[in-house]
Amino acid sequence: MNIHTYEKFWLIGAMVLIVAFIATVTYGAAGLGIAMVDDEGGTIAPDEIGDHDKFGDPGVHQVGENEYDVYVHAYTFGYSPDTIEIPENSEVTFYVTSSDVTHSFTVVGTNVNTMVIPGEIAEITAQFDEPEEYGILCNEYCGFGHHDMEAELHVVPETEFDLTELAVDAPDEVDTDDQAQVTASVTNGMLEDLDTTVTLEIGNETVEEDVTVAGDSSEDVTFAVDASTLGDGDHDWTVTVDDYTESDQLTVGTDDDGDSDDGDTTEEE
Amino acid sequence: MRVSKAGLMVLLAFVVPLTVELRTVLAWFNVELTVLESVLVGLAVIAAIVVWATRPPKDEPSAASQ
Amino acid sequence: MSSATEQTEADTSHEIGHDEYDPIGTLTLIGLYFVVLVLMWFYTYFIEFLGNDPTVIGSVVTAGGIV
Amino acid sequence: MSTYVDNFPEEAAIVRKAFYTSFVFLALGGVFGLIQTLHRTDFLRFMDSADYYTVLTAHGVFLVIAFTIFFLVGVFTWAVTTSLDRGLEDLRLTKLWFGLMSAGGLAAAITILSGFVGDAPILGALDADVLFTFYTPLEAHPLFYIGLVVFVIGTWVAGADWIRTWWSWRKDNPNERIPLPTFMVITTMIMWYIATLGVAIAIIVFILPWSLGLVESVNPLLTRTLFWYFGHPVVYFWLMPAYMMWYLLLPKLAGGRLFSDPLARVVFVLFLLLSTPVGIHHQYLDPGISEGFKFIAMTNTMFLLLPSFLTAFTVVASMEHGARQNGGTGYLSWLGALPWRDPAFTGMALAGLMFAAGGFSGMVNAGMNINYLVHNSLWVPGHFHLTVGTAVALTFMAGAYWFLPQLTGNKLWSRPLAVGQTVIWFIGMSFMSNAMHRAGLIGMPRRTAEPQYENFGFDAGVGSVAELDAQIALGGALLTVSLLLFFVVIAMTAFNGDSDYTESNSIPTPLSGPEDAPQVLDNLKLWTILAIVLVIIAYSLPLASIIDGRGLFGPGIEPFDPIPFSVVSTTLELTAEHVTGVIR
Repeated sequence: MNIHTYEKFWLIGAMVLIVAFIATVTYGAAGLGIAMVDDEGGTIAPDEIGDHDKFGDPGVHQVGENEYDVYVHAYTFGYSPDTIEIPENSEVTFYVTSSDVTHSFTVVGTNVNTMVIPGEIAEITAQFDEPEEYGILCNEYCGFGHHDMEAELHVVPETEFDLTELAVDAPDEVDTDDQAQVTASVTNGMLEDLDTTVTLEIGNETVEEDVTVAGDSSEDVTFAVDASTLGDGDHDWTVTVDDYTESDQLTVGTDDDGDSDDGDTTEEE
Repeated sequence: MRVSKAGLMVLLAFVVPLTVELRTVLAWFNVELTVLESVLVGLAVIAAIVVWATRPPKDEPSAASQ
Repeated sequence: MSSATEQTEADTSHEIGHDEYDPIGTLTLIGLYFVVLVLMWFYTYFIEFLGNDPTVIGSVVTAGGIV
Repeated sequence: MSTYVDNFPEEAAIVRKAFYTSFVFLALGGVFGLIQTLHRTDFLRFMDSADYYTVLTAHGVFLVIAFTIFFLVGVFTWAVTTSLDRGLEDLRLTKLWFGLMSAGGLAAAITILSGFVGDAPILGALDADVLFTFYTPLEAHPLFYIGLVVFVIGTWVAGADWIRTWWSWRKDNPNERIPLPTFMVITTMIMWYIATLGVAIAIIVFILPWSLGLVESVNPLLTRTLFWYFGHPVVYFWLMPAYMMWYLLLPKLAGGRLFSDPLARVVFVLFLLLSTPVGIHHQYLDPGISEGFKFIAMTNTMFLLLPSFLTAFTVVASMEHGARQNGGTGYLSWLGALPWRDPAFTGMALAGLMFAAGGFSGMVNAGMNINYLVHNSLWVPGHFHLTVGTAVALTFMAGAYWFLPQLTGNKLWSRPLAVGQTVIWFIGMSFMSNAMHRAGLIGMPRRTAEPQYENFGFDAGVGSVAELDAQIALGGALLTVSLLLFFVVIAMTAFNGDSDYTESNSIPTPLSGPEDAPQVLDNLKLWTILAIVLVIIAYSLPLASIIDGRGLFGPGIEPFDPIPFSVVSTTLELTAEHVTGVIR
């Protein structure tokens, strides 16, 4: 078989191109550390998602000094959580699974992009250096509302980021000669200790207590308020921890006896 | 005519994608063209090609190269 | 077939490797294509792709796996 | 020396039927394409966005399955009979495969189109709003899957028909080289048999029993992988007839001869070997498949560039040969000596030019990690509208301008209009595909009725999203104009009975003929075995690892109707919110 000299040139050129393309991609993988989503994430049956200790309550978890895990549940037609907040300068690993059909988890304008296949957990890690607000969309057709499927990823300055949760347990009513117990549970999802102040404002009074919540745990702070100092009537109260507040109303001096119902309120940011 | 009518048509068609992306390339050199300006540039190139094509050919056929 | 050229359909002895026909125009076009491909590849990989950070990277645990 | 219809009137009738069937699907697919392009760019939205996905399914399946393959079987029938110079062995077999393909295609088309009309009488909801890829657990009506299977079986029988004809030719000509056109048909069909095994298993073993309720669950990653095992070689199945026409017709139309018969054989052998063990490059971003398998798929895919690169040289050199025989000179000015007046030539040459551009975006798609940038973005449809949407579709349309006179004995009606048609296609696709690539790079997704989001936008860099949308819509409109012209020319030619077309249905002998090709190239048994071995190497470990731990039938994954009729009949927004609320 004789091949014309010019075609031989081109054959060599073509092989150079092919090898160069493979070499570029290999450089991206080995030199720059770009990894493909693979089978590291493991599998999960769709009906196990609700009971899973992380996917059951999807969200952000700190796992190292600047490392976070984000569990995301994709479904027709949305993501839970629908807004993900992470700090700048962090290495974030997303774990994404689907409870129904195939979706994608695609952070718009970035190379953070994976298919989300029911039964599979997609695990992808990326470094977020700058504060930025990204959109997240589904780029795999998933049904009639596919185009409505979106979420947001907020990369916030480190100083604005925490994983604090506040829950307050307080009675709705208390007798005039009794004490009202207001208990604030402060949960710290970060690994570092959280030094903060719990403030209760009730009526005209303000009570503060400093608290240190160890990493990945919670602390209760209980304020005992003498109902007599508040006087009969309705009193608004507010518990504040950093940017988180809880408010409700306490009624003093009703004639009803017996235990009043506790009003439980919980809020996450 | 230096090229056949059909050949000219193909040549003009070839100008279209070049004109569309000319803007993108020029933006690299900080030259920002509006849509209207790109259209005008494209029309100018097309006019130039038409003028070139309809002029009588010179003696040497190599002048027909673009 | 054109009679104005040396090569006619009757010229069946015409073989590649003979000097009668060198596809120099093809080599020119394909050379241009080669250059365009190289430039476009560099642009797309190094500017569009690598400039589109953040990018999925190997986590600490999986780094050093298959590359 | 006479026309095809003179030599093989009965075969010509079948080829004509196949072409006309393919044109009907082309027309339908084209209309849906226009609706889509106007809907997603928000220039004209006259239907509910849920219906967009019905339109998209029809556009995809009609064009890339029905239009391409019906045309292909026509071309292959022409190629085998012309190059072997004998009719098909048994026309009853020919009628059988044409019947199977038509029945299967019709069944699938009915299920897809019923997505517009609601429940059918007696049969109930027939819809199949699952797109061309029918990823489980999206579920279509079983008739959709059955239609696809019957259609594919039809193509299998067609392959058997051609191979049988080749075998009986072989008996009469024991020592001759396989004629190049037949060689191309047979290698392509062997590739097709290997490739369709994947989709046949996916449907018959897993999806069909599951959609009939006989099996409770499906393994989405497995059916997906089996789909792409078929899904990449299928693009070469569309492309091979286009390549064949470039190799056989372009040199002839340019007044030249094929540069090298042996290299053409090498190219088709490489496609047989490498088309299938590459499908995982469509799954670079799939969880559940390890990076090593993806890397292997990339390496194979990159080497699959080689036969296309070789084709580019060989075909252009053959055209140049013709141009120089017609007085062309210089490095580039010989291009002016090409027969641009001939719509068959111009269309195929422009198709080849666009394929060079589509080749580039294909190289990007083949790259493993760069896939994060482009995966499932509008870049991908931008790419395949250059490849299947132009390299294949425009070549077929241009080819029709040459074939139809051969098949009817009628002269082509209006050559200038036909040339204009191919040029308008080129311009329209330039606008549409280029803007799609650009939109993909800024993250705009494909397969979406409304790529406009509530809480974020796309950063277009140079220009704006609105301009990109305008280019896409303008391109789509021009493509529609081009299609209309095509159908006018085809219809007028088909009824142009008064004219007398007498050009010979002959292929000029190559400059370097089969005698220069090593005998081993014709050893199809060897290449088939090698192709199977490569497939086993590429797929056995990934499939084993997918089945391991998930099971053949997956972890309780139930069918999901992507567009229940209740949704279409009520206001979409309200229903979407309602469903979302319920799931939460």
